[in-house]
Amino acid sequence: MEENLNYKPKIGVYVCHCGINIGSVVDVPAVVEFASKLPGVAVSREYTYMCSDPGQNLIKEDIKNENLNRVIVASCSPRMHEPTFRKTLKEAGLNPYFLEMANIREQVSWVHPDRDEATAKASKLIEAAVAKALLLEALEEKEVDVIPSCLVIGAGIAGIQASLDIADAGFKVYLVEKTPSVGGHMAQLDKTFPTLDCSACILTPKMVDVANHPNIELMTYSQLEEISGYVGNFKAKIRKKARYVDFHKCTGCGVCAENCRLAGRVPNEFDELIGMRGAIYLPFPQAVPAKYTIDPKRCLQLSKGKCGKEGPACVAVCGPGAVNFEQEDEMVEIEIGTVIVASGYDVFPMEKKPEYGWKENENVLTGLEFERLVSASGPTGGKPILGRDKKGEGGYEPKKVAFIHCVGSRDKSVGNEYCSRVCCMYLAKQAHLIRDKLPDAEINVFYMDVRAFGKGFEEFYDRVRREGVRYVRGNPSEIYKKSGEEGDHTMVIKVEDTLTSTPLEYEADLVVLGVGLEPRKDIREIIDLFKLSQSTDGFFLEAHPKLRPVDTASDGVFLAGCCQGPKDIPDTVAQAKGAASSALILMAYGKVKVEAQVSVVSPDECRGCGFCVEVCPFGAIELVDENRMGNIVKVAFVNEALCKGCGSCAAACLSGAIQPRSFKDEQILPQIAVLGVRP
Amino acid sequence: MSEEFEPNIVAFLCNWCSYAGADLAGTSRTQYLPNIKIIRVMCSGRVNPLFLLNALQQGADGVLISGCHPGDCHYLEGNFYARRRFMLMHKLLEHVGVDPGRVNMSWVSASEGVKFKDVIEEVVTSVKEAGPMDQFRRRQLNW
Amino acid sequence: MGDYKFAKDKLAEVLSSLGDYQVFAPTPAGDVVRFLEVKDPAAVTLESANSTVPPKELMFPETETLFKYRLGDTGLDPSVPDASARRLVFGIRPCDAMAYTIVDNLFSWDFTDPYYLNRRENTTLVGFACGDPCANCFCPSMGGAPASEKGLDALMFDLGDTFYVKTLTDKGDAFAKAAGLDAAGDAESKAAEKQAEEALGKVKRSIDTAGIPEKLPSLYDHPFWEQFSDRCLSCGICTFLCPTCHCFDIQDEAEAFNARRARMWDTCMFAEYTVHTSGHNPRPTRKERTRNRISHKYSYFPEKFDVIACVGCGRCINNCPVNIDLLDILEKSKQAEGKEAKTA
Amino acid sequence: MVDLKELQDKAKEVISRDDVRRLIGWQRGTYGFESAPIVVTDASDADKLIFDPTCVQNPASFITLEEKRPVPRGQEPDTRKVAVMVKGCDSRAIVQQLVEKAYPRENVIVMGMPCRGVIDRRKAAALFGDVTPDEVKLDGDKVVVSLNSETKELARGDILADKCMRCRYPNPLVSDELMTEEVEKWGADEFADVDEFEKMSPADKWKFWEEQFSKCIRCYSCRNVCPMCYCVECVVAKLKPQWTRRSTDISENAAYHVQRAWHLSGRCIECMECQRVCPVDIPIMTLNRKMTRDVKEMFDYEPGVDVEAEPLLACYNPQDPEDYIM
Repeated sequence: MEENLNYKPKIGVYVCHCGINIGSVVDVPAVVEFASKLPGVAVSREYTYMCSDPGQNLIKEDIKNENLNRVIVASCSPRMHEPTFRKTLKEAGLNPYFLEMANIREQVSWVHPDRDEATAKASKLIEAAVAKALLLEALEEKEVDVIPSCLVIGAGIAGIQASLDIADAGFKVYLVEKTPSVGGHMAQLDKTFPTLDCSACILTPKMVDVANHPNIELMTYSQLEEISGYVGNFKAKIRKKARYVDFHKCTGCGVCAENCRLAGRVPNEFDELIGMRGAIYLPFPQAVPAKYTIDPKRCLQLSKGKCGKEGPACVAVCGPGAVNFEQEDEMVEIEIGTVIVASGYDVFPMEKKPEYGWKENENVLTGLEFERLVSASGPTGGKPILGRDKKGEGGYEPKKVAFIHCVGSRDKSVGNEYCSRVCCMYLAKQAHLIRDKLPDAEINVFYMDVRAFGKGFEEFYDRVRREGVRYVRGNPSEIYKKSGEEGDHTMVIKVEDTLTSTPLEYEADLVVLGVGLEPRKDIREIIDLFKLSQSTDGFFLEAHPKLRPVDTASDGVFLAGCCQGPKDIPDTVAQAKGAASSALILMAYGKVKVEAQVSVVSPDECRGCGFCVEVCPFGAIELVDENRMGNIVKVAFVNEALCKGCGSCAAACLSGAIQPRSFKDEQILPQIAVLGVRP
Repeated sequence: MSEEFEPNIVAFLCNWCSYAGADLAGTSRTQYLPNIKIIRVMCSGRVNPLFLLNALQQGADGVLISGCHPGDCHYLEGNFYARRRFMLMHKLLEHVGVDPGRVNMSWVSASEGVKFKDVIEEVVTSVKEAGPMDQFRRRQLNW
Repeated sequence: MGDYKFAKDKLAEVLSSLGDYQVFAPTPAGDVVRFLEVKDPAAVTLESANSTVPPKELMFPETETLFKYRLGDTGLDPSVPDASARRLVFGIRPCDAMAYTIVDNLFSWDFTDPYYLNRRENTTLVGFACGDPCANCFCPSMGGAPASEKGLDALMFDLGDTFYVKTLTDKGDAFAKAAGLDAAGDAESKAAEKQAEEALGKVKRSIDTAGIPEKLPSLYDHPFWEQFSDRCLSCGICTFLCPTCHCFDIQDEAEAFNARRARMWDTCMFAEYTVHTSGHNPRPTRKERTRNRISHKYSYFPEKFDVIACVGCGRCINNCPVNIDLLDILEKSKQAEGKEAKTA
Repeated sequence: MVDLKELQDKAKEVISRDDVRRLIGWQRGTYGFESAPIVVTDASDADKLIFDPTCVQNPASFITLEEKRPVPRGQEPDTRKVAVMVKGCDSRAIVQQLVEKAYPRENVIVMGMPCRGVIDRRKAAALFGDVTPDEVKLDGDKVVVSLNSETKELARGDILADKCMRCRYPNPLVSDELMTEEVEKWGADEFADVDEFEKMSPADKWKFWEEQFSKCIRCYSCRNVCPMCYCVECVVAKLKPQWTRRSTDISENAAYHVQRAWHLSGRCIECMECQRVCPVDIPIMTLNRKMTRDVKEMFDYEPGVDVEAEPLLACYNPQDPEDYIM
């Protein structure tokens, strides 16, 4: 059946109604009639849902009964259902690449309301598809082996969960974390909504598992520098930044940090800079690995070359002699089959919203700063005391607390139109925590809408309100100090209560800003490495919001957690497990189909100029010797495993000797010929 | 409808960004003019400028290449090459007397459905101003 | 047959009086002269020694439609030229007219080609004798002459202020009648003959073609070809501008689903002329191709139609970018001694 | 001036080396104001070698033009070297061919000929008509033409080719040895001709090109003479797919010329051979020079100057101009 297929094209054209999406605008019967008269078309049908089972069976039957050798499906975007219909052809015994789709939904019926224009354009696109189909060639999908190991970028809860799942399935994981410890933003949280689990209690066991799992090679304080290759065969270069502390000798006793000359004088990023640490530090007590790190920018020895009169204190007190100022960055090269990007998020930077007076006032905190304030491992040991002096004495307990919703989310003026999904619930939780710690404090929450959509969220929201937390509907325009005198901490919140439409000047001596989530500032680095694209909100763009939520445009690279968009911990863990399972599919099966539409060279026409070699972004082409009737000449050769089918080589080649399959010049020119002629 | 000249424009859209942007314009029901006929290519780097020449020869009144923004190309550098080739072909066609408004290029990312509509409006107007393309269109009259 | 004359300044008038003919005459485009349809008689020029592109294109156009069809249908729609149309070529040089008689042999050989022959049929050739042959002309050596009458319907002489026209065929007479020419006496015909003699004397180059057709096959493998083919660019100008070159290629041209089968000039100097689908090329390098061009005209063609396919117009010598001189080749071929030709 | 004896002896010495198969130079032309290229294969032919203002052809075109003959089984392909005499502009063709890996540098022996200008046959024919001069010499800034025993002095602008009036590289950019001492540059090139042409409106430009392209008989001599056109099968001759049709109407002719100029952008080294050989006098160089100037302006790139350079269209610069891009 296979061999004579190419000779006499017998085309089946299938026009989909897609319910009313296409049928209501495009005159489908007329288009079917038009298509039936095109040369080579043996069968021309319509059906309400081509992608449905009966729709696909229609094609399979025709292939068998009419022995069709080309199929045109005029329906939605090939980006959506090309894989589906390729599978249909394959199941019917026809080479899947004898398929050509005409996009008459997203690019015709949904955008051109006028019935005649839409019908004319749909017919034209089908005519072009038939013209191209006449010249399609059978391609076989090659398979390449998948290296049974995975690289996970970012060791927040997403990265940790994905790594554990893959490691438990018996595959090797390289977990790379930029900061000195795993845990990510979740480690900074005190309690988690709605169950009020202590964040550290549910996270620390997983952090320890990750550090001790035989299949996981944990690389903290390290960064991915280079990645090359393709699905199943990536090569990565990772820079293990120098900690200036010998990893194996350090026992984590902490004596060095106590004696460091700058102990307690360096703002600790982990505490959102409201807590302090030394130049040699452990980010937080439960840090994993429990190894100390020297901050090269602040350490006197490293930045100024001299630490005090008698030399570096940390070296003097360290028993095992782990401190080593000559330590260099170390480059590690690994080979992996799949990658999971779980690089997390940044909190909304308050510099973008100066009108809330965050910078000038100590008692205006972001949600994460408040989290550190009330956390047992935080700078105040969990007691809500503000205004303590350098040595940690004095300060006061706030009487009137205000929580502000949607700071830096749902706000076009700062460019973040999206909702960060977590703020409503973490503010409710924080209001509950303050109620616990300050039973008689007056607590007000200024909200626009309360989004308590998750499991147990609404019940938690009710409970918090029953504990006397007042919800005022209004978005503050400005927050400023009431009066400049010493000791008067009251802040004025100018807001309008939109339910009663009365302007208010509410006073509070603690303001907590419900800051939203933003893409990381250094997201560009990862984008350039993996060639991921960004959605309008700046987070990574998934392959398809509904059908392929954890996949990316690059095969073998998956997304997990807030780097793909704001989400709470349950969703993050679920997505991390999804990403892990996607990666496991490739590694467990051990083989992956490689792009079949790769470039092919016709050696007789190649003049060996090497333009294609230099143009190929993946280094998939090289010049090799070819015996052309006795003379040895240089000719281009494509490594089909590396080639991704972009076709840049074909446009660079002057004589058209190299062509990407299914997008060859001879297949595109007929399309131009049909579409070029005025209707 | 007045017998106004309706240009026929052939567009080459890169699969990962502009074609996805066009799909997004579809899913968000952003209406735009039907003069554009879209050909999907895997990357704007695949578009051989001779396609533009061939399209103008086949009867198109205007052409458009649309790809990812520089730096976003799914294949790393395709759009950089496309840009350099396009600039040269644009100058060459202008030198031969083809109205520059006929030959267009744009960057449209997968999330810029609205920008895709604006690009189409702008291209259609500029080609409409340039009028029907008869300079070196293949005429069947001497057959 | 008769003798006519008309005053030189009446040229434009004569041309525009040929209303019911479609008239072609040498017209300059830049400083390149070509036989174009006469729209404005004043543009016509008779000064140039000869047109750059030969009037061959009027009988055997560079591109012509054989028939049209639609993909998928079975019917054909042929477009054969109308034999009854009335066309007239004014000011054609005797060598180009003689060239038609040579090429006629081929197009009426094993297949009478209606496309070519109908055009020949419907065209009247009004020749214009050469008064001052150019540097590379050698028509006398090829059986022609500055005033040869071969293939012409009428022959015109430039006698200073008047043109003397000698009609040779009925078509010639019909032309004279249509143009309303005045009769001419012996004085003009004597002056014309004298001018013909003088012109014959002015021809600078010549070649004695005796024995060449028979000898060339024996030089098949002789290295003397290489001294010319090594510097040949295989650019094909010599064939495109040669009035006796008649090779053509047939290609289909489709536009979406309407298509035509067209015939267009081809040249044996291009590699594509003989490359096989397998990539093998029986004439792989310019040596074979140069040898083939000369051998075809001076040996294979005479073998079939016993006339050398060359009229000595000198165009291939004038326009060769690397100065390959046909007569130089022929002289060298006469001196070179060949091996016994391998009979096919 | 050039001492012919010394030139011919040098050539004899080179051609008699056993690793040199042929030497390409110029010899006295038999007709008109142009020389004829000569391919010297043994020392005896070397006496015909000349160098004077009639040496217009670009010998570098012949390096890539020679087709590789199929090698009979059992024989080794002939890999002996080719020696070629090149003027300044011709040498840029060799540089660009090396950039495009047409042949390894060691396969070619380059004999550099510093040059002070060559004849434009059209200008000469306009002045002298259909004749063949006895000798043409360059004397200071005058051109001396001796024709059947009387000599005529002309200003350079009247008879030398336009490319020489604006010559940027009179001395060869690559050469194994120079045949004579270097000459100083006297031409200047600000692409005034391109700027002038660009003042025309699009309609006028098309009217000009329509007239020129209608003359074209598609003999492809402009392609075959070009040192940079050495594809195994030119895109214009391809049948699967057929980009341009073989028929000669305004549409296919225009497409051919635009496609050719496009394939030469960033590659054309302005040896002007295409315009010289065109039998119907189409000003092909106007297209190429426009691209040369734009490539210089937009990408600061000049082909055929630096052997290490990357081909223009095989590299990019993130800051490339994009003023037409929406």
